[in-house]
Amino acid sequence: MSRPDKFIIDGKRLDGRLPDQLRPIKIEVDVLKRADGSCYIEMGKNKVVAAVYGPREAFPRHIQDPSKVVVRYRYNMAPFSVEERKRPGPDRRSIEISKVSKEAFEAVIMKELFPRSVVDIFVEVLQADAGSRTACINAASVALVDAGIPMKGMLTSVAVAKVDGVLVLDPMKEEDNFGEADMPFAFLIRGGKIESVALLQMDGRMTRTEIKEALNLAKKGAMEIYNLQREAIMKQFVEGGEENA
Amino acid sequence: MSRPDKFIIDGKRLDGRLPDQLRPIKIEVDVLKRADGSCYIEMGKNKVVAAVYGPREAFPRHIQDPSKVVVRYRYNMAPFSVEERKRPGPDRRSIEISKVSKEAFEAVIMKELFPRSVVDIFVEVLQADAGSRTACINAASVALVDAGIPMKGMLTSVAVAKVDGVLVLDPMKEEDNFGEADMPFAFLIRGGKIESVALLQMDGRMTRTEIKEALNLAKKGAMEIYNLQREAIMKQFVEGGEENA
Amino acid sequence: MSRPDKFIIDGKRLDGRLPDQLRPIKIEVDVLKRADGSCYIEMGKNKVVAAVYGPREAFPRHIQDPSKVVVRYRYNMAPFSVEERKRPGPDRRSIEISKVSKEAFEAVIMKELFPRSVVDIFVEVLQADAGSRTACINAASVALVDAGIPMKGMLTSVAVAKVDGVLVLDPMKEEDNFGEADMPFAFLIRGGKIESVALLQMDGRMTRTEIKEALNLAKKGAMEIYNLQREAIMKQFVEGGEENA
Amino acid sequence: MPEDILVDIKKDYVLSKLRDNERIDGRKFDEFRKVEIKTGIIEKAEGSALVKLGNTQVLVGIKMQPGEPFPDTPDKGIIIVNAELVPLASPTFEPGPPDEISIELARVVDRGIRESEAVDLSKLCIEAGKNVWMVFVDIHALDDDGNLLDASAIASIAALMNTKVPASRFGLGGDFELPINDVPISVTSLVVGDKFLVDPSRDELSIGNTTLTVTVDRDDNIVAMQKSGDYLLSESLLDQIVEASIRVSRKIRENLLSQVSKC
Amino acid sequence: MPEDILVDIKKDYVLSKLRDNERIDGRKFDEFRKVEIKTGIIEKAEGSALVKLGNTQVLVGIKMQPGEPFPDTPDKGIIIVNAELVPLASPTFEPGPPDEISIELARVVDRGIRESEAVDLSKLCIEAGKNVWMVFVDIHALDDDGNLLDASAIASIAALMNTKVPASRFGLGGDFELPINDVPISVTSLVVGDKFLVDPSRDELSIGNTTLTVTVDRDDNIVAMQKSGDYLLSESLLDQIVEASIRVSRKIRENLLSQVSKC
Amino acid sequence: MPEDILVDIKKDYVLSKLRDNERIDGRKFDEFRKVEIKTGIIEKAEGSALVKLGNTQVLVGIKMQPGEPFPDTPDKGIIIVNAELVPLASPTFEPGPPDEISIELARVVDRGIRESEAVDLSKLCIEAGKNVWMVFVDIHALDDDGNLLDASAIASIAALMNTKVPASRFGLGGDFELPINDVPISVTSLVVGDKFLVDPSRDELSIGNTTLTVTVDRDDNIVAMQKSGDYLLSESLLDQIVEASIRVSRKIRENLLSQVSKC
Repeated sequence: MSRPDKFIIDGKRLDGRLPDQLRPIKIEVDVLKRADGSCYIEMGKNKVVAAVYGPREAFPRHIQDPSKVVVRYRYNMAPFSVEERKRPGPDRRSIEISKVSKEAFEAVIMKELFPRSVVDIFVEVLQADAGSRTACINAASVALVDAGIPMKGMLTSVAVAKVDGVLVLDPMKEEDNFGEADMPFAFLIRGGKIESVALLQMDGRMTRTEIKEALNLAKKGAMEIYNLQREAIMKQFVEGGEENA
Repeated sequence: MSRPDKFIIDGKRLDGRLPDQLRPIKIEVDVLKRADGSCYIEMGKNKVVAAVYGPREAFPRHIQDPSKVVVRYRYNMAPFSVEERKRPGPDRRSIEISKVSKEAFEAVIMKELFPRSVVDIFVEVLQADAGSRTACINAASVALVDAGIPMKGMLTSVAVAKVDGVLVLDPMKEEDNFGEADMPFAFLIRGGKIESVALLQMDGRMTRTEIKEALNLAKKGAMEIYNLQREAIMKQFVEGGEENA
Repeated sequence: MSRPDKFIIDGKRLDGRLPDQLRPIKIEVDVLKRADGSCYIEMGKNKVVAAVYGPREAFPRHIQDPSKVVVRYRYNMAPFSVEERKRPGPDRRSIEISKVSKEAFEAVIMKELFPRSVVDIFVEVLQADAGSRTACINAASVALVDAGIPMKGMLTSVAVAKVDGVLVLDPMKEEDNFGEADMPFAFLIRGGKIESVALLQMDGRMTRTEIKEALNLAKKGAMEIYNLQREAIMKQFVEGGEENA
Repeated sequence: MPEDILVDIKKDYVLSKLRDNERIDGRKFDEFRKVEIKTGIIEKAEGSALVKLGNTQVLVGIKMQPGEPFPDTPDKGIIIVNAELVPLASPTFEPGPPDEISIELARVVDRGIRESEAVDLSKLCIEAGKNVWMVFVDIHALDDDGNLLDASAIASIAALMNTKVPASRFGLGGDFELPINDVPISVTSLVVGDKFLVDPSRDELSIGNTTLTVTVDRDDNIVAMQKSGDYLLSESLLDQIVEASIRVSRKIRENLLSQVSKC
Repeated sequence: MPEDILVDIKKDYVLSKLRDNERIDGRKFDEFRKVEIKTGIIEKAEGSALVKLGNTQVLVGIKMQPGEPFPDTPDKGIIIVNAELVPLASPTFEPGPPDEISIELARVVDRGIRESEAVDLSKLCIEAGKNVWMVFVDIHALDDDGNLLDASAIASIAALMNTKVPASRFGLGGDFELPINDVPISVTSLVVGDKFLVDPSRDELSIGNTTLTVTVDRDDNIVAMQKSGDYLLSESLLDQIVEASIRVSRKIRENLLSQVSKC
Repeated sequence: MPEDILVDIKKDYVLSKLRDNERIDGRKFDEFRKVEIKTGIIEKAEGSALVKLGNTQVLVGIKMQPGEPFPDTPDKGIIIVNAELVPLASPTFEPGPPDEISIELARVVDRGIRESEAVDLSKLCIEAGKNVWMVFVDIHALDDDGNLLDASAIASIAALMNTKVPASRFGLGGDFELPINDVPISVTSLVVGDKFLVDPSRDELSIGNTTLTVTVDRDDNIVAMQKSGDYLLSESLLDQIVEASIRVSRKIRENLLSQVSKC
């Protein structure tokens, strides 16, 4: 992949999207039998699956917290998920993503309800595109609902990039690699409204004003994703109910 | 080493053996002082030594089983045991061999007699030839007897290969590397009779009929090895008794 | 660096020192806030910092000794401390140095006073020159005093090398790399007198007589270093007292 | 603890059904669960296949790159099979380097592919002694409802059949289909006393991981066998399982070929 | 246990002070602790800087050597940032490979340097596609009294400004100063409810590691941000912190430049 | 627990005998156990030796291959000494990477060989700066009945004396004997108060691993020393041990040479 000359031509991005447009998203709930909750998401070319186990007994014992549940989050890439085969096992990037994603979920899970226990969130990137961490958080969030873990609201994640001086929503690979900035967010959405920021990272070059604009653009995108997450959960709830009937 | 044109000439194998003939075998019992039981075996150019420790307290505690003894088996190759120096530490092959060998011994050790304990079986390949896993099992089996671990019977191991379409007992290196199939067995021998199969692997190409023939050929070889194992134990028993007298 | 033709010219060493002369030494006590005791030492181009934590609860539990304190010692080189960047993490050399240094301190710390506890000694080599292990021991010794850990006396360390057939005190890099022998010592100094040897290593070629001479030369150097250690502690004691007043 | 009790109850149920010569899910003793295969779902991989075996799910992706050949086979490509039993797939899997179970799984799948000569490695030579194609077969477990091994073997060969050699990406001419010569099928049976259950489910495996895997090529040759687990196998049962495995493998292969249009 | 009680007492004290709009050490909410910088103290390194931020101490050393460029930037040097939180620096650090905290620290420092283009990597090409300068930035924590991240970032850029490229040692011509284009400053704030405290001390961090780091270049651009810790951040607070970080960064940069004579 | 009691009883017994100036096995204070050496027993290795020191058994194998020289010795071969204290040899050894004990053992053996210049490394240059012979000395402990170190050192030099450089296998001319210049002998003494016991047995070591190792070349030079264990050594004892080590080393060397026909 080489740097494109221009990222936006006639107001449209390289893949034909408008700057404030998301990539196509597909969400399936309860796709795994073993996990207590699970979700499969496609977001652009990202294909990720999330599984939630717990609350279950925390082991080894010394990680137990007598006052609240311990949350673990493991972001892992399949060796075949990227152009050049990735050696199995966590690298520095995966470890950082796992840390900030875990902290975002720690901020929204009702942790006090399950002292001495652990909730494990495992996300596997089966195919990676720009924004795999955001796709994973969206999948994990739905999987947590599927597992019945009480949360303050839904966690919904999307990134904003800057290319040719323009802020664009949900960047694709070229925009991520060669753009001027990349800024992933995750929001707590409660009662259909965005309440606060649970995850925030940025690298590139942005002014204070651009950061405010990026936030607003991300909020718009997050609400759209949130509606798809809700829809998928509802569908599962209804169909799951039918199946059990 | 390169592929020979023919493996069998005038009914004889490259090293002069008949198809159903074993390589020379040498067995010594109680060769180590520290171990609770030990055995040194040469089988062709294989030189292996086995040590048994236990039953002893299982540590760390969480591996203990309140209903039976835990069996561990570690197959390890000395760095100088092969043509090209082997880096120390377990590789994937050693881990697989250790697993299937452990399971074979788990099937014959009277496990219920020693709850919460562990029996450790360590085998070191000092020089490797074809069939080192079978030599190790034979040595470990004698070492277990030497350590006084109660078993349902003796475990005796030998492989069968297919070369030039002919089944041959206890393959040498050339037959193993370039042959059409390799099939290691371990048998439980009780009351002087082969009772059942405790270890079985195969790779190559064999028909159902050949598998039955291979089994019979292996049984013949195993009985011969069994007699040598018995003899070595008897000798040790008598001499050990004399020494102690 | 290449081998010099001569190490001693007109009775003087490459850096102008006499054979029985130390490199310049600088000692600062209590240089770190978090540690219970600390010391920074420059000894030639060596720059090392030592920290002591403890006595504190030994963890994990199974390392606890009900009769005495456990001493741990970690010698670690910063990646930028040597000419060619060193990969982070312990190598075989660091592990050996840590072992013999730990044992030297185990021999002088009043271990029985703190059963079930651990004293951790961490030394970081920020810049390495010949004799970094001796500089580290000297720093650790002062840091232990600063932490108030009761000892039988002070531990003071210095090396002797042989170059051009002459024994030289506190060798510099060229003498260490290309000399005929290197012999690091650490002494227990109690009541202003050298009592015994707590650390001793040697490699090179020396006669029995030379070893005795080396010991005497090392003792002379150690007494000088000991006085600097004492001075630095006194200064800290007085100034620390002033600060607290 | 409650987990243990559950396992005991399942075990009793499986065994009591067995005494009536029945399996808990009503299958015949030599009957596989439903096999669903989707290939080509990971566009970034050279080949891929998602296999569902009942509720067991395995995804295999193939990546290829040029590399040095082994000294003893200078003119042949290299296949490397690796399995990750990621903790997403089962509460009993833990993060970390491959343990003995995933290593055994990868090696048994590898032997099936290798010994059946499923991939024509002689067509993967770029420059003899210097440069050959390396084929990485990465087995990624997604959901372990029993018999991950057979699901992995099926997914591996299906993914290989779906693989395009990415020659153009490396400036080595045009892409071409990975040359496939055979379709090995692995058949795993759970051994219980003098009976055996083909393709055991997780509930059935509650009685123990005492299995025999038999991998069969398209000419009914056995190309790999692996006894796994701490049990003793009788001679007669061994032959029965071999016979059944050959029989069952034909059906699975036919099924596979009908879903994967190739070979 | 006593350790836990101490933390609780500190926490209460910090919070009660905060209710009176005060910090426990009397600083203003947007006030850094005293910053002391010494450069060039490790003669064997290509560059080095010791930074004291109050009682927090970090030493950064720079080593350089020629190496292969990344395929996608064949004519550019490479920067590798690595952090070792050695157990000497804090009773809570443990020996062993980098954990998530030291990895995050190194990566955030790295992004500040990279995105501000502080080092002119295009001037570190030796032979395009074959050989470029690799710059190892090794962060060595010495004393953790809070906010190791900002101390590390300051020490890293100060050490880079102090670096001479050791060309002569590798027979690659004369040594030259590492070309520096910018001086990114990272500003970390502790978020407590609707307030934030710039450059939190360890005692202040007893209320939790809930921080936001904002790295600013010399043109007041934000070049890196990292929310760290399990808390929820309001939009308005985010903007306030960004505003304050820009303001504070100017002072720190001025201070740094007055102590490091360069750029 | 019973293990601990046994150690205490042994310790008391050793100490009470010592008060009578006796060793528990009747040896003199400066007497080695019987040394038996068999060389060439691993045909696949370039050289090998099995040494029995009383009941202590160590096997050393030598493997050689061409490799790159160190930059500072471009025309010299390389020796790498590695020790594996495999759990077969003692209930106290654990599987896993080398710990501090095996590393110390390997390094002390290495120093004896290196500093005595036992192997003529200048004759192991194939092409200066590019290709030299690498000599891997792998120490494999079999039975630890005390003083593995001296047994390892004896086995290492005996194996080196038994080594044929496998030049023909690598197409580098005819095989030749590894050129040996010296026969370093390591002598380890257990220090107990103001006494020392040469070649301590495991039972004697129950009083603590407080040893001094002195390695001596054929000209009575000391080539390596290592104090090991948490004890304080007096000056006078140090000299006595050095003196005794020189004396004892001559006997061991003579014994070794009589069993290994070479040099």
